[in-house]
Amino acid sequence: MADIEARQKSPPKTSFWNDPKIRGLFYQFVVMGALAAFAIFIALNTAANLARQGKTTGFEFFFSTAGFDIFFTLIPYSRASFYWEAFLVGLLNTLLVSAIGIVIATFLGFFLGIARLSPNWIVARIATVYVEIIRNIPLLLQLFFWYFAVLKTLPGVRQSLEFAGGTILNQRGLYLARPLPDDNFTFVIWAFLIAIVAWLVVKAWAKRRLESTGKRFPVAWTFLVLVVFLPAITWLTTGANVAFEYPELSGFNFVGGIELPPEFVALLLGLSLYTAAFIGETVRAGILAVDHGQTEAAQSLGFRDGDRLRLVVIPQAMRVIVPPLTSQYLNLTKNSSLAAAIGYPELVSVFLGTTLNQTGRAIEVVFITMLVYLTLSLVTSVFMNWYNARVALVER
Amino acid sequence: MKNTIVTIALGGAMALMAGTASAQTLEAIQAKGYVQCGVTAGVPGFSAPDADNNWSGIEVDYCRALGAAIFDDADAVRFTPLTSTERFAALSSGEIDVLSRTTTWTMSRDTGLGINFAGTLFYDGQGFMVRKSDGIASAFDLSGAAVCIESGTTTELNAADFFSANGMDYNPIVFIDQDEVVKAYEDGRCDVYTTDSSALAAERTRLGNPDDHVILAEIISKEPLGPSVRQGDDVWLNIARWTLFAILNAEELGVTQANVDEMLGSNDPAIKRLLGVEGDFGAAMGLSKDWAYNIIKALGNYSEMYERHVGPDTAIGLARGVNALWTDGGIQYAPPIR
Amino acid sequence: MATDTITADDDLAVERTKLTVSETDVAVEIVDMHKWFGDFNVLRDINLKVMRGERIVIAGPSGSGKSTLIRCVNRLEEHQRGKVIVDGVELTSDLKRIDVVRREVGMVFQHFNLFPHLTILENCTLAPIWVRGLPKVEAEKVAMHYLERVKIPEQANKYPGQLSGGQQQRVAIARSLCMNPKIMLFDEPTSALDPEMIKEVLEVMVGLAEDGMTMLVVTHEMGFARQVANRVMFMDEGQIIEQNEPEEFFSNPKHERTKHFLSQILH
Amino acid sequence: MSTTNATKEISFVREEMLPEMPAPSSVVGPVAWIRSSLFSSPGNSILTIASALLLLWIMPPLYNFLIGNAVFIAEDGAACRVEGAGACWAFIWSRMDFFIYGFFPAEEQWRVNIAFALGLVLIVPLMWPELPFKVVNALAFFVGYPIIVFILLSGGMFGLTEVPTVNWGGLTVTLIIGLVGIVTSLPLGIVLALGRQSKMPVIKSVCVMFIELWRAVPLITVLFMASVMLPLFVPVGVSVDKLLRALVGVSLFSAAYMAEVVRGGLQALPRGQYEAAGALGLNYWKSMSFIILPQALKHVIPGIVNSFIALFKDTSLVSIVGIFDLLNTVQASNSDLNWASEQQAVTGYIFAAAVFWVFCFSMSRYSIYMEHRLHTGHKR
Repeated sequence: MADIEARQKSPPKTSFWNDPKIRGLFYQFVVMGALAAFAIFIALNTAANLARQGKTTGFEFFFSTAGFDIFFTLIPYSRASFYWEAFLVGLLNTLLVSAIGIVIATFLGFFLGIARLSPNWIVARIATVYVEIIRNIPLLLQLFFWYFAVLKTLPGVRQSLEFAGGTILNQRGLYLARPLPDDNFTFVIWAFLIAIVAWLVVKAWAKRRLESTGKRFPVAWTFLVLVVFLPAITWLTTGANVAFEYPELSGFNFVGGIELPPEFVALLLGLSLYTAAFIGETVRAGILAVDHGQTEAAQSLGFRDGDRLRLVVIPQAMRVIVPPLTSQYLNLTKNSSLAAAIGYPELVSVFLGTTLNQTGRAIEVVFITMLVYLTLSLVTSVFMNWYNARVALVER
Repeated sequence: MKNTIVTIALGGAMALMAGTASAQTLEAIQAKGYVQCGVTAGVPGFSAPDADNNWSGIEVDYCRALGAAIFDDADAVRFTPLTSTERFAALSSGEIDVLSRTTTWTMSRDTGLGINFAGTLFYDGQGFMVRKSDGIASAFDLSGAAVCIESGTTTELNAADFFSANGMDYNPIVFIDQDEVVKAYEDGRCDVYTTDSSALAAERTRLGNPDDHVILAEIISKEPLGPSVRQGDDVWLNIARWTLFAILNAEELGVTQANVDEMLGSNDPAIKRLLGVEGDFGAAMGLSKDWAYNIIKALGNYSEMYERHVGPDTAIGLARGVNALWTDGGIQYAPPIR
Repeated sequence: MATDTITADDDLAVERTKLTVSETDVAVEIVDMHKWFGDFNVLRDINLKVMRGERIVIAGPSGSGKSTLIRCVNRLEEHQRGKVIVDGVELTSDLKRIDVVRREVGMVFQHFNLFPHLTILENCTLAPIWVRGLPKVEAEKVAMHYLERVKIPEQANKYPGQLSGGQQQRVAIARSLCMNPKIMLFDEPTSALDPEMIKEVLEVMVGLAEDGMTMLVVTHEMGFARQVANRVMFMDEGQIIEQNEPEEFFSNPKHERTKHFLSQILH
Repeated sequence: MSTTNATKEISFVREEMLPEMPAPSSVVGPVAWIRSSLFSSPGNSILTIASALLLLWIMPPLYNFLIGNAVFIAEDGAACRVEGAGACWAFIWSRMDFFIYGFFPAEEQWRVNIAFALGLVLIVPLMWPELPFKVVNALAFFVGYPIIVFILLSGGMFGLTEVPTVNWGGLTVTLIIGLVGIVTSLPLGIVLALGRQSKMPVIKSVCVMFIELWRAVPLITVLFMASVMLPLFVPVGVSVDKLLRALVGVSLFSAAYMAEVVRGGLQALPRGQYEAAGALGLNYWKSMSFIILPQALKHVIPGIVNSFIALFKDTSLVSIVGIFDLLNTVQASNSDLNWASEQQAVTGYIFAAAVFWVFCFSMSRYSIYMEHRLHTGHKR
């Protein structure tokens, strides 16, 4: 009896080994130990290997002269620049091609996603064939195709294709006329900015009016009138003029104008067309994710198609679309690293390629490159979490 | 369970695939039965797979000479094609025993990368190739040109130096892979292709119509190309170095693949020493005393290798020039075997 | 017939008369209507005249075409033969006519179909503002009125996801009422709900019926049919099998299929 | 009741059932189809015409290039250099051995063929859901097959001549990298996903860090890292085969993606399954391997197959670090002088694209098929 009482008062001691907490601690300790051992093993090996090769480590190479040239830079750079400047050139080139690629891929992707859902059989079929072809072929292969195969068919410098407006296409790239606005042109720019502001004011006013009187105002037309006509009238009245600097053949190549080298164009084209196929699928899934009942409910309430899409379908579809869309943007940025294969000087090509070769600092260079991509990815996921928290549907 | 099996399988694979290279490189080579040699993936005349997918070229022959010296078998060599990016890592990691891959002997490489150059197999210099139709006479007319270059090479730095020193603009179009550099030049992306002039000559033969292209006279750099080995194994360095010297000495002494057996009976003490008839110079390197005989018997002397792969009678068609022996007005000079 | 007792209606009354095309007492008239889904003849020879203020309950086994029938009334489904005339307007593929009809016909779905990204109040005011062009303040006043009527004004600022099924369905009814429809369609409004929630929704519907709303209700709630319907219709295989006054319908079904159906759901 | 009067009027009983009537031509038939799917509105009609014009503009030249004017049989490039000639398929045909086997010695290529055939024999029943012995089959494919392929291809035992990995190439290497990636990334991904779900903070954070790091960086940096840094990590004097280094990089990279797919499956499983497993008295490993994982993995088969597709496409990146995979053999052959012509490169790329496409597209169809099967299985 006493025994039982005692047992009831204090539960029997679990054996040391069967206590889940202690087991958990033990496992974690083992994992940590194994990882630490592995890290030490690698560190020792690396140190031994480096010592044997007589290599030093450190980041001081960042401040030594790079010695090589880069042909496509957004900031001033020459062979006398330092390695950190070369790094910056590469990083900016990555960001440039990614930013433009994202814009193009988004437009094309939304177009494709909507086209695939089109009731028009032929349009839907073309979009489907496009998506199924593009997304099942490796991007690198597509880049090679756009660069090597298409480049080969373009004419040489002296047989360049010339288009309207001074646009020139040849094997050295795409040349556009560079606008050179005169002083009066600033008025036109001001007019444009004022028009935008005015339009925003009208938009806000129209919303208030709708809410207070129920009357709608043609905001889209106002936009057209303000943003097109106001600058146009200013242009005519001030007599502002824009001269164009046209690319001209001089020596080997065209000089002047805006030069887009084929590496850039091929990369941009490849990335945008490839990512657009994936964005198209994302958009399609997002639209399909909106229950058909929502459409029916909106229809039965008498919404016109435009309002139905704008007020009911799109806000719901965007919740589904935005998170995968962001990761597509991130993928595009990461994929821009394939440029190393077609000679566009972005981060991997300039830094992980040339810089690593010239300095031999494998560990430092790989570490920094990975850090850059890790940062980009973290920034993206912070944005995504913020967005998800903001738009999350409230549930019970 | 599945995991364990995979792990074991992987571990086994790793153990099989990962050769060990001790400091005693020669012992390791003798144990595995072949020399592992790093070459380019394709520079005709230097190293490239031929029509039957066998490696051939003067740098390949050098590797075969090592095989002949060690095993009396010129086929006891395996080749690893490397990009310029990987080559030094491959050597220092022990993936290859010797790097014979159009690599320029420079101070920073010799002192900073943990490798030793064994000598100069080919004296080269950087040149420019342009299209005939462009009518360029000199490298100093290249201002504003688009130039195709392989990334991470001395070529890239030399070009930057050259254009900057002469106050000229240029567009460096840089690729990781040699093949892509040539392809881009051929497709018309660049006006100029620059690399070592020997490689220019070699690549010119691979262009659709070689006669449409000319190599400019200017040579803008010194590019002594030679084999290299890991630092810290002097025996292996000696073998690498004296294999090169042996084929040069053979040429100087007039020993050829054809007459080497005859030469065994020569009265010239220098030839006797070379072919191991007199003295045992192989022993100090851990080789047999007829090591040099085996090389020449299998592959011939330097001149024969040169003529076979890059000489005037080949598609590449390079005259001996500075690569002639010192006795013929060139700068190839091997220390005596004595 | 009960008249509208809602003050907020007065503003809308003007517009409503404007839109009334015909002065007859017929709210919905369906003549010789046929409909196919692909090869399948879902609705056959439908003839139905719904008078203003009339409340019709449509019953029948699943797949008998009853939901399709009422969805043809606001053109969520298109018919291929015959005529559908709603409030004097014949439904054709003319978008204008469809717009006019949809504004006059409210619909309540089995799965509520509330807009999950909007609050309850916004759900109720969205259509009045954007479709009817009602000022926001007015729309909110109307919305609160109907939310009170369905007994959930306190939930106005919550989101649909936070409400129970019964509450959501009541909001859905209120949302339709905010458009001040002349005719209400109910497509199995209670079949996705738990028993106690069915009760609260049916109470709202009974209230509507007492106010004289013209209603077409697809349901299996035979108690509701007995209590409020003027007419009960039984459908099978896409055709109307039997229709009658509820008392007669339940106590003395004529057709074999009706008898069989009633014996199954009433016991 | 006020409606008594109307009772007679509304009372209706159908005397006979109407038979089903044939649908009018406005609903079914080609005319109805054309009207509803091509010309349902003025806007749609314009789109249809524009699309038709686009196709008319693209298709004939494409047909002419690929088939009409293409050169199928030729001794060398002369036939392809003719003005107006289309794709130079003869070039592909003449290099086919290289594209499939790379530098694999011709007299040993039967070994590769056996490996292909064996793979086919194992994978077809694995993908066929009705066939039995799934576990045995899966073990054979995921464990036995890679070992057999390794022995068969590298040789050096059982009387087979040794073929070093630098001689492996072409489609063989592409498939090997794909296979190894699949075989290693799936178990590794499962372990990582379980680790990420773990309640133990250390294990959880290690897994999270591993997964997020690999997912953040592009594969090409991983491959560069594998090719320049991995040699530094191993003990002095040990060298790691070049192909093996790429395999390690690809496997770790895809394991991180696989982990996220598996995690999706674990999270989608209702809480009740975990609780039920616990209530039955199963410990962690037992409940995972008998209850949770089988269900979770089945749910995410489409996701897993999609990761395989991505992995298979990514294998092409090894060409950047100098491994002769299919893309690299094509790229190298494109400068083959015997076949030099304007269309040489385009033909090569189209061929490589077609090969990749066939593999990826059939995988994606399979994934859709499985998705469909799983979904219908869920509905009552």
